[in-house]
Amino acid sequence: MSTGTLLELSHVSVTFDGFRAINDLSLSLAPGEMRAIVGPNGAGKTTMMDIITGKTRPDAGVVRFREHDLTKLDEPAIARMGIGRKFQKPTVFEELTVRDNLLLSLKGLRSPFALLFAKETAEEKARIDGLLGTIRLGREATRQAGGLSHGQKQWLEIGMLLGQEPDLLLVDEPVAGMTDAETMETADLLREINRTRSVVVVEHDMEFVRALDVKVTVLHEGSVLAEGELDQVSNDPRVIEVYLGR
Amino acid sequence: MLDVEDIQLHYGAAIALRGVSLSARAGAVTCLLGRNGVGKTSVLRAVTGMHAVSSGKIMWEGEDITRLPAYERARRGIATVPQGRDIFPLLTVKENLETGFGLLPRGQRKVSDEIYDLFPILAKMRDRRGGDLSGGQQQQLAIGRALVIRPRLLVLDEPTEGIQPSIIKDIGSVIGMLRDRGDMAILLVEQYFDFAYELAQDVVVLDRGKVVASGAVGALDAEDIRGLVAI
Amino acid sequence: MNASLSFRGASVTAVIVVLLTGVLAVGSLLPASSPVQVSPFIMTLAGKYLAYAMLALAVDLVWGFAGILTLGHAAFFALGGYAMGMYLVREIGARGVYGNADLPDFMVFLSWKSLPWYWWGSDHFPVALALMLVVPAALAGLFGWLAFRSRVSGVYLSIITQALTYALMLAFFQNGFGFGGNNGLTDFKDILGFDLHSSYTRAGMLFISGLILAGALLAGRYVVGGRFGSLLIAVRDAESRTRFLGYRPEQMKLLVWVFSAIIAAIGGALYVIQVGIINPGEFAPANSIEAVIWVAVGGRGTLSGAVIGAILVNLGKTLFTAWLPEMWLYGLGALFMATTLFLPQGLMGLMRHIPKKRPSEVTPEVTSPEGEEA
Amino acid sequence: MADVAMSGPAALSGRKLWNGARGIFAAVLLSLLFIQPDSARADEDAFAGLATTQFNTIASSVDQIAQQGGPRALPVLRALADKKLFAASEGDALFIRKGDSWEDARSGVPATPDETTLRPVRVNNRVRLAVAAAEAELELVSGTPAERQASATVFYQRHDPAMLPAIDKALSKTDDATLKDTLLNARAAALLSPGAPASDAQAQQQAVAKLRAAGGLDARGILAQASTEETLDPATRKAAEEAVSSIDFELRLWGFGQDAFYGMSLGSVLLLAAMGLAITFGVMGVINMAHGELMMIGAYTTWLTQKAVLSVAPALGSFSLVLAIPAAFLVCGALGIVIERGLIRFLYGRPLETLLATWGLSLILQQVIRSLFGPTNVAVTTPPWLSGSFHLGGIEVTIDRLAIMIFAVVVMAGLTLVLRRTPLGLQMRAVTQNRRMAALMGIRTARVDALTFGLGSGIAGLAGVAVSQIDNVSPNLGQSYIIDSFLVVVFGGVGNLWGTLAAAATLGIGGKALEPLVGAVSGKILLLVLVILYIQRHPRGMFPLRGRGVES
Amino acid sequence: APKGEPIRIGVLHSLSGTMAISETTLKDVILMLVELQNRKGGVLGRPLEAVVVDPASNWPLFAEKARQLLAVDKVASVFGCWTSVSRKSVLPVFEELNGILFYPVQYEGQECSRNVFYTGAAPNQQAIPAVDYLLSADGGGAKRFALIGTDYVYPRTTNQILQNYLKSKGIADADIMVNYTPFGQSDWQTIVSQLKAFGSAGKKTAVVSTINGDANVPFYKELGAQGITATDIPVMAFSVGEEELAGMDTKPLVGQLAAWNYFESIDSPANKSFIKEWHTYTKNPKRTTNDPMEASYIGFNLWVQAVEKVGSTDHDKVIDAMVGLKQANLTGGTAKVLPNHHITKPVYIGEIQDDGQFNVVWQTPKEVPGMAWSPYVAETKNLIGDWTKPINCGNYDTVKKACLGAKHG
Ligand SMILES: Nc1ncnc2c1ncn2[C@@H]1O[C@H](COP(=O)(O)OP(=O)(O)OP(=O)(O)O)[C@@H](O)[C@H]1O
Ligand SMILES: Nc1ncnc2c1ncn2[C@@H]1O[C@H](COP(=O)(O)OP(=O)(O)OP(=O)(O)O)[C@@H](O)[C@H]1O
Ligand SMILES: NC(N)=O
Ligand SMILES: [Mg+2]
Ligand SMILES: [Mg+2]
Repeated sequence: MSTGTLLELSHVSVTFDGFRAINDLSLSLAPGEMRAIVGPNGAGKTTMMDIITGKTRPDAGVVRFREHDLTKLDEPAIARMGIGRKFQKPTVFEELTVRDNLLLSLKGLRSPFALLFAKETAEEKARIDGLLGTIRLGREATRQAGGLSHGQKQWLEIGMLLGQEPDLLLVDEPVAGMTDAETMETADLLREINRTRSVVVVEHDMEFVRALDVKVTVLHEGSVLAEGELDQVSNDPRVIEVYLGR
Repeated sequence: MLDVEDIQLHYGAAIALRGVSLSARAGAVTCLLGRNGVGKTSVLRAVTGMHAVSSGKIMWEGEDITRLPAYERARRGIATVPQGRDIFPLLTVKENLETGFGLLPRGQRKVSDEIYDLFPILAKMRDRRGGDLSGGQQQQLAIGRALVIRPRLLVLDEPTEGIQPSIIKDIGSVIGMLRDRGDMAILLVEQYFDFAYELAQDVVVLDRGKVVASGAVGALDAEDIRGLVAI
Repeated sequence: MNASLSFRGASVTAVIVVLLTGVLAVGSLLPASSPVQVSPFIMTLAGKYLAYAMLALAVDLVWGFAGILTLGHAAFFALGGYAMGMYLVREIGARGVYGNADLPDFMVFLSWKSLPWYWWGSDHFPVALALMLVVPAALAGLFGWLAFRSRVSGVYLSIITQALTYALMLAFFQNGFGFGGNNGLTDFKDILGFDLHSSYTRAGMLFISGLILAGALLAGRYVVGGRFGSLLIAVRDAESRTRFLGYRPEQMKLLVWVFSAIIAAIGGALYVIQVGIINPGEFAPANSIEAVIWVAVGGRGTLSGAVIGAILVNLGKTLFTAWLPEMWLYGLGALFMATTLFLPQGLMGLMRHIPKKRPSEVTPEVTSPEGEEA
Repeated sequence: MADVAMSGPAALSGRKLWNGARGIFAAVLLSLLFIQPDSARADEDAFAGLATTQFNTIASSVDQIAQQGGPRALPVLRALADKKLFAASEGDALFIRKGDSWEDARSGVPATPDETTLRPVRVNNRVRLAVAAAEAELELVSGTPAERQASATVFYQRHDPAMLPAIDKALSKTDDATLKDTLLNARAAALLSPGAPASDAQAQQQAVAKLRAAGGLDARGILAQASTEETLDPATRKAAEEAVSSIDFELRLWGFGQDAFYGMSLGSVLLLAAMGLAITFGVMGVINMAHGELMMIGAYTTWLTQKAVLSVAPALGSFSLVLAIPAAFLVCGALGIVIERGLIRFLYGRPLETLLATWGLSLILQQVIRSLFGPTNVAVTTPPWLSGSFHLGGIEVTIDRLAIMIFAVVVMAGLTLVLRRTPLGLQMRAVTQNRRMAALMGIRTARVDALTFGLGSGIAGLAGVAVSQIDNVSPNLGQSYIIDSFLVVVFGGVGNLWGTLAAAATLGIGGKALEPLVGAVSGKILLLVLVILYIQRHPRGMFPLRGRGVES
Repeated sequence: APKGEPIRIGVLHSLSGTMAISETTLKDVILMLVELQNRKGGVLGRPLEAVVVDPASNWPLFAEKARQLLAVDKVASVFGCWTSVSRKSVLPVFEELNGILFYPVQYEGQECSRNVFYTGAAPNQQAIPAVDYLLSADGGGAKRFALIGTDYVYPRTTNQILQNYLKSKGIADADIMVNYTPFGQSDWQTIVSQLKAFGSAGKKTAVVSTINGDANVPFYKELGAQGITATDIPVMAFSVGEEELAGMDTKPLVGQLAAWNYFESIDSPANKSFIKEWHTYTKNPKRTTNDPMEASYIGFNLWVQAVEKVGSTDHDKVIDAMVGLKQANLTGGTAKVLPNHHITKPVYIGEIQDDGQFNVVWQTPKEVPGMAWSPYVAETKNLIGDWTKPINCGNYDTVKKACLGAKHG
């Protein structure tokens, strides 16, 4: 957009039962940018994503995506606007097959009547097969998702996020439970995606963050503690104190 | 002393473990490695009694515990940090920690300060409901909860998942300390290779429900193992 | 469960239903002397079972597929029944006990002087049909829109559906409400000029009921069979997750909910024609609960199961109340308990594979304090 | 202002009498038609009439006995009221039964009549009225202070002008302030009643003012009558009319308090009925359709306990209810444990199927009770210490309801303590939130499940004890509570005991506030609609569990 | 002993559900009467056999079971129903299949089917005499009436009739209060306090209760708790009998009233022996008897007489033979079948005693003939039922001289 920002949080606060989880947080993301967000447990990273996706309503502040104020919209409206999300705790449709999970995630039909008369197209089939390859669940395609292992569910959720083809991807701890090799591959995958889309990644795995090679924002107690290149922030004593440890 | 002998485990008709054997000894960390879906969690489920094995035997401290219910195994000193944390969402942090009190003698039913020292956040959020914690906070709570009952076998399923780097380091040193105390066997599943490798004495590598390599850390080459768990 | 299986079952069941009702209808027209003549008693029973099967089908659509445990579906059934009952009562005309051509007997009886406005037009069959479809659909639409929009779910939804039907029951019980109070509407004579007590009308009605039930099965199969059906299951498993994919689960639910209410209402109308009475007892919460139980017995989430469950449980009731008038509740109660223990998938589960296990104590991954939705 | 508060069993038995005699004046007036106030008959045998079978004659005989007074008057009248007075089938001999022996009614000396020839003297409402009036008359002069006070109240309530001399006599003899006040009220009431001796307008208006000050329904009735009484001064009638409307206003104000009491009392019944369900359903997630039947069994346990106590130790009969409380808790709790072990435990994780299974169970339990004890109601008696009512200002507090309120609060407090403060409570909550993890923490989940279900069932049994005091005890009892119980638990917010409390109170008070406005049926409908609308706005009830743990 | 093919009769009373509480007893009575009759040699020399079904307090199920009894079991007659709605539900079935139903419960009238014999009281055999009593000096000379009942057709109709009747007796509108409650009402606090207030207008007040079944227990308990006794405000009930009292602690109720055509306490040889048979049959010396039981007894014996008279169980013949038959009541006097298929009945007013029995305090001088249609309701004041020739109509307008609506039967 002409303003040069795709997503902008300004002075956002949210309180749960008196606990201020997000405290006057301001943050902005340029179109096509990928941003890594780190910060101590409980810093408010997941809560921030909840606010962007409409799950949590902030007490104060504005969240702008392009020209829309997201705080006025509900989850489906935000999702349809092109914001996709992978949850920290993998959530998939347990009773459906892996395939059907992906099919439902595919960009496209969303209205009930359209769905009622929908037939799976060749294009959709190809897309799903592609995704299955990417997330290495081809062999599990017709299994019910409930029977997948923890890590497999993580992958399925990534697949569903890709299927949505959102303009902005919010990825909460994508490499938790992955082997080191997988972690690196995921970093490649995200960089690949970032060529056409914007991405916000939350991770505690510093190797992974390093591999992404993007600007890093450090959250602490609900607001930005530091921002910049990874090397720069990881030498910030405050960041070391609250997050990285000595 | 834990001895798992040739266990098989099924989910419905699907087989997840096909003849896995391993052992864990007091004063050592036994680390279980392997890619996603190979059966690491399933082994732990078999050991802790969350899922029945179809065949094989599990011995703990000389006793056959293969058919014992989970709570009986807990009574015999086995504590678990499960994958996915399994916090009691509506209990407060304090109450979560106290759920294991039934295993302790009456006079010792207290959450020791060590646990709060290790995870200061738990002290700070003592009265918050477990379900409201952030993912990493919950993981810390899960570890704390297992330590409360002073186990003789500690079973950890990816304990560093979602935890901030500084605390991972602390967890590492705590596990090291517990190991060095010598009275506790530790069975660890971990994807974070460096972390695991640093702590472990013994390594077991799984693939598709089978043990493909095992042995003392010194006897195996780190890069070989890395290779086994790579894609 | 494997969805495709249950759908194939639905069309087979539809065909069987049509064939069976056809045979019964023809059989009932044979002379009474014929050994294979089907008695009017059997015909009215069969008619009742088919009407209940419609109700069960309706419940299964929302419960089995969309995960909405409705404890008030009999409300739609009864509303459809009342709409039809109003027409049938007006059809009596001057043949009532007071010979009043304008007012139904119960209104004369309470000294009402004129027909209340909401009875206008009820003497025209098309109006009755419209009422039968529109009133339940509108009520379901309003209720569903409010409830789904504000994300009322799980037991909260179940209990307010129960409150809805309970409130309707109390309202209809009141004599001042204008629907005959506790007595309801009865003593019907004919429909569209056909004598309701003639064996031809009975045969025709039964066959029509069979066709309608078959149609409902096929329509239901269409609704839950495709991608819409998968989405319903997704909504049932993890409603909030579907929102982040851009779906509006409330719309999906509303659609099945209203569709299901209409099926229930048609069932109610068929019921009234063939059973000959509608009264506020049909709104009783216990009736809705029973409908849920028919579905569970037959096999939740399988359309054929709902139909089979409704027919078998009611057949059992008919037989038990005659054979063991003082013990039948033991039989029925035991049947329900045994079904849950030994046939967790209902009778349809039995057809798929004979369970090899005795009931085993389960240790589910997580139990939530709120039933299904967590 | 309204009556002074009073309490205690003595006061209670007294007030039964007062009320009993409330409508007396009419009957007494009627009986006057039959009595010939002929002084020549005064020394005739007043008792003879009792030996007839005509109610009229018996009633006039009672009046006569009272007028004559004498030492035998009271014992005979009391025996009559207690149905201990017998007449010989031939002649007019009268005997009083004293346990196994007899005495002659007229003389009080022991007698040995031929019991086969005796029949009880017949009593009907008319005779009862006459006896109450006569007793009051006699006791006003000779009774204990409590009896005298009771008699004065009877006089007030019957406000018979013929009693004016007696009232004046009593007034002159007492300096007890309360008694005096009641007698003055009685005097004022009598002055304004039909047939009163002519009095001047000023005296009449003083009487009106006195009654206005007394207030309450009795005064209102007398004043309402006075306002239409042609023989009274027109100004008096007008004043009486004004007094009626001002009493009405006062009564309406008290009415709010009264409705609040009714509402809380209804609410406490709902709370008791819902509390057990708040455990089995709210905490454990079992859609327990047999909850009502557990209440029903609790009520039957009360009945059986009562029967057992009466047959073993009849003297303790009125305290059997106290015994019934633990009995019902244990019986229902044990039954609950059996149900959990035999049925529910196979269904964890399939909460909806518990609906089916427990529905089947409820059918069976109903039929078992029907087979064992018959389909009809059984009679659970309300012990004397729970009977009756007292006044708190203008609010009538019925003691059984008050007891239920207190009981509900006690049970609620106990339950909260168990859940929040005991290790078992923590284990219960842990097991129901995550059964598998609880087992990993060494909790014997099977035992805890059984105990939790048993606790909920036991509380259902307690609710059964309570409702046995105010409702039918029949195999159908459970059916009438099950819907409301679920509504309360859900309306309050599943899994939150305080929510259950709030919902029960809201539904109780709301229902009782609506009932006088729109009637019982429409009130209930309206309340249901309001609940439905409320849930639309608050989809998780009044006290929702909030936070991440619930939503995800 | 009787021989041959048994004659089957149907018993259509709820054995489960809300009405089981009242109806189970009537099933037992019929079974007892069948046993006695068989001991006496059966009917037409053939044994009687009762076919018992359970319509489970479910009105449509009544219709289904009625059809089963008539069409499948081919019973000679049916004894059954309690609530009016159950009767209304089976009526079309009996008329379609030309069956015979003996209906043993007091009801609202305004009905007269050729296929039904109404052996319980019509309003003029219970409600009107009861109110007459309350108005009389003996009954306390009430001037103000609260008509309270359960919201269904029997109370509605009865109260409508009573309202008109009371007005004809000079009671003002303002002195009549009408209140309806749902079935199973269990919280009577508000209504009882309203009654109290209503009774404080300085006029003798009486309550006429058409409260049904279960709701009576909590109602009387609340009356007791709020201290209303029979001498303050008498309550005259039409649906409270010995059976209901057996489930209550009657001490606080002493003196409350009920109007019936039978009381267990009435001392007559026939009643004594009936009670004895009943205790023997039920093996329970405490089982009470009540009015609908007597009505069942009368109906059963009338049917036996009719069958013996025509020598057949043919429905038409039996129906036609019924009118004019007489059967001795248990309490004295005779029940005579009238052309409108109702019978003559004595009316008693009883006061509740602390032993759960009624003490008769008033009775009509002779039996009152049952009227199907109420003369106190404008729409029906000209109607009569007469199933004898030449009228042969259940709803015959004596002014228009025509049979209204569909001719029943
Ligand atoms: N509903 C709630 N009630 C109370 N506290 C809450 C609630 N939701 C979140 N919190 C608190 O808000 C803080 C922020 O949580 P959040 O999940 O956003 O952290 P995070 O940065 O994602 O942490 P992690 O790295 O552990 O995932 C935490 O301290 C958490 O305990
Ligand atoms: N509850 C279940 N039902 C059916 N299949 C299951 C279930 N849990 C696991 N499986 C299957 O069993 C196999 C082993 O799973 P397990 O969870 O033990 O893997 P894991 O090694 O722990 O993987 P991860 O690293 O992803 O946690 C996987 O193929 C998985 O799909
Ligand atoms: N007919 C009656 N009492 O319902
Ligand atoms: Mg997080
Ligand atoms: Mg795992």
